[in-house]
Amino acid sequence: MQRFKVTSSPHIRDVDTVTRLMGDVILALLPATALAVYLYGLRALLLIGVTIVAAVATEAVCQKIRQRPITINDLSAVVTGLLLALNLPAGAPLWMGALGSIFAIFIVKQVFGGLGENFMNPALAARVFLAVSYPKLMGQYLDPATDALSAATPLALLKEGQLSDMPSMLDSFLGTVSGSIGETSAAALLLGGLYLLFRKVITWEIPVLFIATVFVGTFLLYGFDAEVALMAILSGGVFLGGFFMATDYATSPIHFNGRIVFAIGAGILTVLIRRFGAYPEGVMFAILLMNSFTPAIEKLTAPRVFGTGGAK
Amino acid sequence: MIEFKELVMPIVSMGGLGIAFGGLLAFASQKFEVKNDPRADEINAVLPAANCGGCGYPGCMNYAIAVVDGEEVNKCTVGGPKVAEQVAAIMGVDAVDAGDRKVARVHCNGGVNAVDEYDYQGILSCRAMNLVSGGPKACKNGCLGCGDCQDVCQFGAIKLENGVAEIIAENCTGCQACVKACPKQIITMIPAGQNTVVDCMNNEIGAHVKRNCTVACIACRRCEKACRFDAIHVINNVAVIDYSKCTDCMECWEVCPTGCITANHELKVVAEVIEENCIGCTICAKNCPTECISGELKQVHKVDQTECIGCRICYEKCPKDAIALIPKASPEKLKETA
Amino acid sequence: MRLTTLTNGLVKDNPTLVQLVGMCPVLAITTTLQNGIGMGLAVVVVLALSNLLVSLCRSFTPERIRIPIFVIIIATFVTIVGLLIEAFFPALHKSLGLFIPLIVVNCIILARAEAFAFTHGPLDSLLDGIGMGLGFTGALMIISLIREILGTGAVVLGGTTLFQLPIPQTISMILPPGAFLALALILAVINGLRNRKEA
Amino acid sequence: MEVRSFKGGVHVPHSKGLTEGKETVVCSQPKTVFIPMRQHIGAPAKPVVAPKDPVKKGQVIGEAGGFVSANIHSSVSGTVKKIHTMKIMGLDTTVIEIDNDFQETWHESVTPRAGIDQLSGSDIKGLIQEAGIVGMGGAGFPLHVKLSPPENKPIDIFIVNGTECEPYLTCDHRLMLEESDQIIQGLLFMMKTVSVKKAYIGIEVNKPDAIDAMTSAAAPYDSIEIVPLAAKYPQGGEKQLIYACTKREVPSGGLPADIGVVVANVATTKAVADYIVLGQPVIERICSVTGSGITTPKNMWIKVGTPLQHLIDECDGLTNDSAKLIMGGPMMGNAVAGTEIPSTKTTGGLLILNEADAKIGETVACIKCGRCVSACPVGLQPVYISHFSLQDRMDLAEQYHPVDCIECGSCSFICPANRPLVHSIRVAKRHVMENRRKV
Amino acid sequence: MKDILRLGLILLGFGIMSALLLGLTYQVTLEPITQSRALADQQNQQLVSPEADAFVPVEESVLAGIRETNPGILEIAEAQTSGQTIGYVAKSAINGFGGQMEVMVGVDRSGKVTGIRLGNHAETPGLGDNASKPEFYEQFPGLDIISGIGVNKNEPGPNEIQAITGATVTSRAVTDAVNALKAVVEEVAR
Amino acid sequence: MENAGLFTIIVSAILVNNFVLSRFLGICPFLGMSKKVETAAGMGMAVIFVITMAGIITWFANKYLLVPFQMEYMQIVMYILIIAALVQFVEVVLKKILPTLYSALGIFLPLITTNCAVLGVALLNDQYNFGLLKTIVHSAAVAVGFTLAIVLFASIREKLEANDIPKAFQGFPIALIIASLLSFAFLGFTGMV
Ligand SMILES: Cc1cc2nc3c(=O)[nH]c(=O)nc-3n(C[C@H](O)[C@H](O)[C@H](O)COP(=O)(O)O)c2cc1C
Ligand SMILES: Cc1cc2nc3c(=O)[nH]c(=O)nc-3n(C[C@H](O)[C@H](O)[C@H](O)COP(=O)(O)O)c2cc1C
Ligand SMILES: Cc1cc2nc3c(=O)[nH]c(=O)nc-3n(C[C@H](O)[C@H](O)[C@H](O)COP(=O)(O)O)c2cc1C
Ligand SMILES: Cc1cc2nc3c(=O)[nH]c(=O)nc-3n(C[C@H](O)[C@H](O)[C@H](O)CO)c2cc1C
Ligand code: SF4
Ligand code: SF4
Ligand code: SF4
Ligand code: SF4
Ligand code: FES
Repeated sequence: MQRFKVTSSPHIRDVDTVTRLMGDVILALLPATALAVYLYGLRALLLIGVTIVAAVATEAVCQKIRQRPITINDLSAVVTGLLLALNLPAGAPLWMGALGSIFAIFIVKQVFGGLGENFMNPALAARVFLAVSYPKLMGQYLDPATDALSAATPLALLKEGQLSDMPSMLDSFLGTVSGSIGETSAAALLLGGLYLLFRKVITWEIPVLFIATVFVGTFLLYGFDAEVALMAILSGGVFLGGFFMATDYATSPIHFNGRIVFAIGAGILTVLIRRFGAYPEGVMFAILLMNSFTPAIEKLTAPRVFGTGGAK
Repeated sequence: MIEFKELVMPIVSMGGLGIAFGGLLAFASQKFEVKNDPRADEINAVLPAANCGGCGYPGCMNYAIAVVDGEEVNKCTVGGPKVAEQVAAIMGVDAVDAGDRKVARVHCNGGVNAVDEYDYQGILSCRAMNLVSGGPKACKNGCLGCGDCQDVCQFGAIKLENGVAEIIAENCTGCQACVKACPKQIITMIPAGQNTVVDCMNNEIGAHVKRNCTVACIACRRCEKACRFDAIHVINNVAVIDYSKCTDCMECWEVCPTGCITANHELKVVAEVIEENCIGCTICAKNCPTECISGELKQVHKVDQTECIGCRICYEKCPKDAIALIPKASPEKLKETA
Repeated sequence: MRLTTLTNGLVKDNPTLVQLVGMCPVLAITTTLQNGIGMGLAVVVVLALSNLLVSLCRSFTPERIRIPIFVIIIATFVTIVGLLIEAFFPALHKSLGLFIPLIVVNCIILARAEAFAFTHGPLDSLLDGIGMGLGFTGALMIISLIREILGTGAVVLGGTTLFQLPIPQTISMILPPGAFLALALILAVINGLRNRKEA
Repeated sequence: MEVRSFKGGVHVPHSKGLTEGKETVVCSQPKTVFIPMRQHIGAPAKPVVAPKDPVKKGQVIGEAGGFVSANIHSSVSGTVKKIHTMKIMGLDTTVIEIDNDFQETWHESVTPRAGIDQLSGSDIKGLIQEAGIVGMGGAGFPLHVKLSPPENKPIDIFIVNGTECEPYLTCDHRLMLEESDQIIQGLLFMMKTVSVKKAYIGIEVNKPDAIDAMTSAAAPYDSIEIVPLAAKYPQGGEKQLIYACTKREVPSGGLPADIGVVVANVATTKAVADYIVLGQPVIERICSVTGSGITTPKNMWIKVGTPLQHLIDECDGLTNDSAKLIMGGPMMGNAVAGTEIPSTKTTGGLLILNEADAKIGETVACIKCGRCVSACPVGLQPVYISHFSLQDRMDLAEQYHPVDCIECGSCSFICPANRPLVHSIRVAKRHVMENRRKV
Repeated sequence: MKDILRLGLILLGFGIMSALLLGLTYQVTLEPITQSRALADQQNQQLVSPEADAFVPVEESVLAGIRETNPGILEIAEAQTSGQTIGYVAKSAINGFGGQMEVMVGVDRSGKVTGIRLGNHAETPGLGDNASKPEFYEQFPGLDIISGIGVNKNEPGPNEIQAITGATVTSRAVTDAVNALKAVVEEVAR
Repeated sequence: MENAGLFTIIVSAILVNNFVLSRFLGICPFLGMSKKVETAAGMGMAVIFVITMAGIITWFANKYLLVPFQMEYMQIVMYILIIAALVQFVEVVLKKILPTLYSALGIFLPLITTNCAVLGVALLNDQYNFGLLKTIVHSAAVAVGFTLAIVLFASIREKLEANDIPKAFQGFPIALIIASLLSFAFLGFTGMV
């Protein structure tokens, strides 16, 4: 007699899988990655390679030690590694990329139980770790045009009020300005972001509200100058952060209401840190701070259970 | 060189503050005194702090408070009589007999002997399995073997072997956590020393019972007939032992054709008369259910050990402690399982 | 017997690494080995003396106001020690001065007064104080050594550089996050070792 | 055309093409039927026949075991062979086994009743109770109970559930096409019992022909409105349907009656007309036998008590790679272990999936993507309930309201990590409900 | 009531003992402490104005006058060799990166820096803290505060110092404190 | 700080120089009382109350006892005595008068005496030369900062409650790692005042 399979319902599943989602993120990052390699050459390629390999290896080693199934083919470690690399300046030494990956995967992710269990964005936390630990090295921005050590990123100029020295809007959009290797080209990032939206990997709330809040906030705080506000969203990783990092599932609220609070909060913090803080770069801290607030936000904005209050 | 004048103010102010605060605190603690029964703390200290809930209270401290409020002192199953005594001492009452120790028992020997009727895919826990048509075992009372009971046992008293859960009686504290956890409700509490147990709860009838599981009770009633103490009955198609009557003679075990009765045969004993003590009162002979004790009044009696079933009755009845129980070492009857 | 009173605090009941009390200074001042040692030794002195005194005074310390009494004793000692050091060892004061007031509120001292000195004889209490203090010092030394080496690549003691490693300076290690991180990793290692021993 | 809907839910591939366009055929009769005494929610029915008794089609063979219970009628004529216990989906169920004599002799009780104008509301309710009509949309709740709302909760809206949001199944769809007038008849009877003035018939927009058929059948009656609904799962869930049609929310832990609504499936509705107009109790229904694991998918009129094997044979047998047998649809149906068990009043579908379709991807770690949360039509956070349930932290799971889960399976369906969400939520739900009962 | 009195008296006893001990210790240590504090300041003064052999605090009124415009300046002394004023030393408090920093600055009468030292500060170790290292403060002697010392992140020009990498804030703050002595040179000299 | 505006004082005390995450004061209760959000919030409330009270009283003690009689060296002894007595007094009174509040906060009170944050605030108030108003604002803000940190921390710990954390990291290590990451994030506020 034939023995049938018996499971609990439902008996069919959607086609999306974790690997597929992560693959989509990688795909979406390809334009920015390609541009980075084009602008900074082999250095960038090496840096990207090293961070990815280090991230994947750390993940595998941690899982091996813990005698858990090794899940590196879910590609999440690749995403972390890649995003970390894109957040580093081109002049960053390779060991730093590797160290960052180890920090991201070991301290920020695996120690909390692995994929999805971490409360803070691994790539970003690693970037902050590196920025705080090696401020000199993390300031090694190269000018893509000359390959020389560049004076200042647009944001640093903005911070110091040297608006006249700021690069042109077009340069910022295309990415031929100095900055982390993956954050400078708003165009490439936008392309990837739209792809993610189109593929429904991410939802609109976080990127749209985050970027809009930064725009409005800058407009209000920097003398009602729309041009400065536009510049502020085109530079300094707002697009990278908004589309790829603030949207990280594990570290942002799982529900619509929460995401709205998260996005607006991150936008406000970005502007405040840029304006009043010691660091010219607000996005990464803003997102990390909102990551820390996420459990509390989730608690406070939990969806209303059907049939409890509300409409009759 | 030392200016004593300079010392005045510090002393006055510190002294002032001291007396003020001391007074204030003393005053406050009198005025705002709240009685807190110190005995609860004492009791809590002697409780084992397993916080297992076996006593029926959420955590040891709550039980301690309940005791102070009049709850009985012997509710802690983990601590057993010893703790009950300590608690009783604190409360100034006699420890009520803490009762016979009971241990949990999984009444299923199925596991690898029991047939699966489908391929289960899903969460590997008994409760989850049970939600899917009662789990893959064809027998509806079969242990599912995912060890939900093992997970809740804080005392490491449950092991999984051959696909069934088994209680390690020595470790079991009788907290009943497993009884509550088992979705199949096949764990019950039995007296600690009980050796002969029916390890099946399947009450179906029909050929498929045998097909579904080779060690199931098929309600053939042979055990019922074999028992000389009216201790085992087929109730609702499954054999059930009345432990208050059972003498652990293992007669039922010997006749069971499927092996659903479990007993450790090495514990089988036979009686032997200690000749120096025997005064020939005949009490043993009168009580022996198999009539294997013979002897004249005022003569030393004798046990026919081939007939003795090791029910211990004579041992218990003998007024002179003239009966000894010795292991029935001869393995001649060791059972070939069906 | 007495010896164990002394050694308990060193390893088995190490206040910092096992009992996890008095964490503030552990995190705050372990940026350099020098600070770690300084703070540690100051605590040894205060802890030993306050334990001794609390124990001596326990017969006339009423339960209800014991906490105020303990803190008076502790605070008095701390202030006296602080004043004496500043007066007679100005150099030591220069490096330790900041930490002295912090000792008052170090939970270890009150914790030992409560948990040990109040119920034990003077000699035991003194030994306990010394043991706990040394355990604390040892823990501080471990943590500060790690932080200093990673954070600055060197170890400086009393103005002289003991050694300099050719490694990049991980500044975060001497910042607040590094303090938490270093302690977390040390505790994890200890836990790991303990688990292995049990297994 | 205004399309209404609810919040949440998922878009599931419909897979209805296999049977959608196929007219319903009458299934051949099995040699033996096995009629279970538990085909409904509530107390099982009690057998009122004994082995060797002759029975006729439509004869009561099981009497309701209480108010929340239902009569059960013989679906064939013949002789009672035996009455015994069968393990059906894990439950011991009393089954009356009847040898079919293939005579199709109707029992004398089967006669047409009076017309709607001659019957009072309570007459109709009495007839419905007699007929043993239970919810045929899946849950099998005795209809007369639904039609007996408490005094203080007057019913003002009747909703007929023609959504059929389950993929693969087309039995309700076919019924609406083929028996639209009977459905309207049945609806009118029920509206009279609870004296409501307004009724909606909700139909998903992916069945435009059914919408048309029902619209024209209902055209003479102003009180009946056909509501086109978005094709989204679980549109047919009672609470979702009510919300979509009326914007009323059934309170958490409450019943439709609490907000003045009664919902009945189209087949249920038609069964009412069958009994009152024709005198025929619930002894047969349409069943979609479909899926990738069956040779010839069909919609068939089947007798209650037909062994599944017979249905399969009728559809030319299983394919070689068939792997999973599901009573009901793929989202809410129960997978069953074998083909020997019988169909019931609620068997609207028998779905057989082949190896490929039955394969469920490997469960991996939850990535907290929140899709399950967006999908949940009840506003729950399945990810957390499940997480805590799997860790056996029911205290924490309970804080996330597992009891409100309607077990629709949207969350499990959508989860990219293939987490066993509903399954673990069910465990938590059971646990919490049992605890509450104890307290 | 008796209880209240008893507890109060016990605490009184402890309070008095404590006060007594502290008071005594304080008196014993007052002298040496004042001395060592003065000594420390003097040592720093000597370091920033190596050629002087005596430091004479300026009059209160003068100090107050200067503080009106430069509140950061805490103390000013004239640096003298054999009674001749050769320059000034000032102790200032400024806001650095991590809070207040104390800086001791020495200048000659023409406004050339003779030396600077950092006192108590809370700058980040490894960054701002580097300002207390010779590599940083040795840049100052000889620079001219009248025209104002500048801070440069890359290549310092004349009368400019090289900022500490990654700690421009600290570098600027220290330089500002130095430049503030311009007022002293100009006012006190008059 | 003496001249800082109230807003600056607040921002500084809550965010930039957060007592727990950057000054390392009050770590023991921070680690010990943060397993559940409710407990953490309760602790936070108790701390806000006690710290503000202590700030005010010690300010008076400083202004009208220590300074006029030139016995600043008695500062620590006197402050700590005041704090200890205050806490104990509050505890005893609360237990009687508001038993519900006591059962919510009371268990934390004894812990607060041994919390260096309280003395820390009192000493800082003096160091910054604050007047009464600023003392109150600063004390309260510090306590709010503590509460913010502990509540955030607890909400994170609660979420991680049933996570598959490596055995060696369970308990304090993971808590410290969370604190470390929080502290990294709070570095973003550096320089804001
Ligand atoms: C998730 C879910 C989906 C459902 N889908 C349908 C459906 O498509 N069609 C239907 O008639 N009933 C469906 N039901 C059952 C309805 O909720 C409701 O019980 C039924 O329509 C009431 O009618 P009945 O009692 O006559 O069956 C569904 C229930 C749930 C929980
Ligand atoms: C105890 C109980 C009482 C019920 N009473 C009513 C009722 O008074 N009115 C009603 O419309 N439905 C009533 N129902 C039916 C349910 O609302 C619902 O239709 C049934 O459980 C099937 O719904 P489903 O298929 O969506 O799960 C009752 C159900 C239960 C379990
Ligand atoms: C943790 C940390 C501590 C810092 N400490 C200081 C400091 O003590 N002094 C300082 O001037 N800059 C410090 N900075 C750097 C400032 O944030 C700011 O970037 C810098 O002063 C600008 O200098 P730059 O123009 O050379 O980059 C620190 C940065 C970090 C990340
Ligand atoms: C939309 C999306 C965004 C992601 N962003 C990040 C990110 O910013 N940083 C990161 O380390 N991993 C990111 N990941 C990968 C993965 O989710 C991350 O490693 C988890 O946080 C690990 O639990 C992202 C994944 C997805 C699907
Ligand atoms: S076996 Fe059962 S009753 Fe015995 S200790 Fe374990 S859980 Fe408790
Ligand atoms: S819980 Fe019950 S079914 Fe599961 S393993 Fe234990 S005894 Fe067997
Ligand atoms: S859909 Fe799955 S992966 Fe996404 S949050 Fe829910 S459980 Fe986690
Ligand atoms: S939690 Fe329940 S109601 Fe919500 S989507 Fe999952 S199964 Fe449906
Ligand atoms: S709270 Fe600071 S040492 Fe304990």
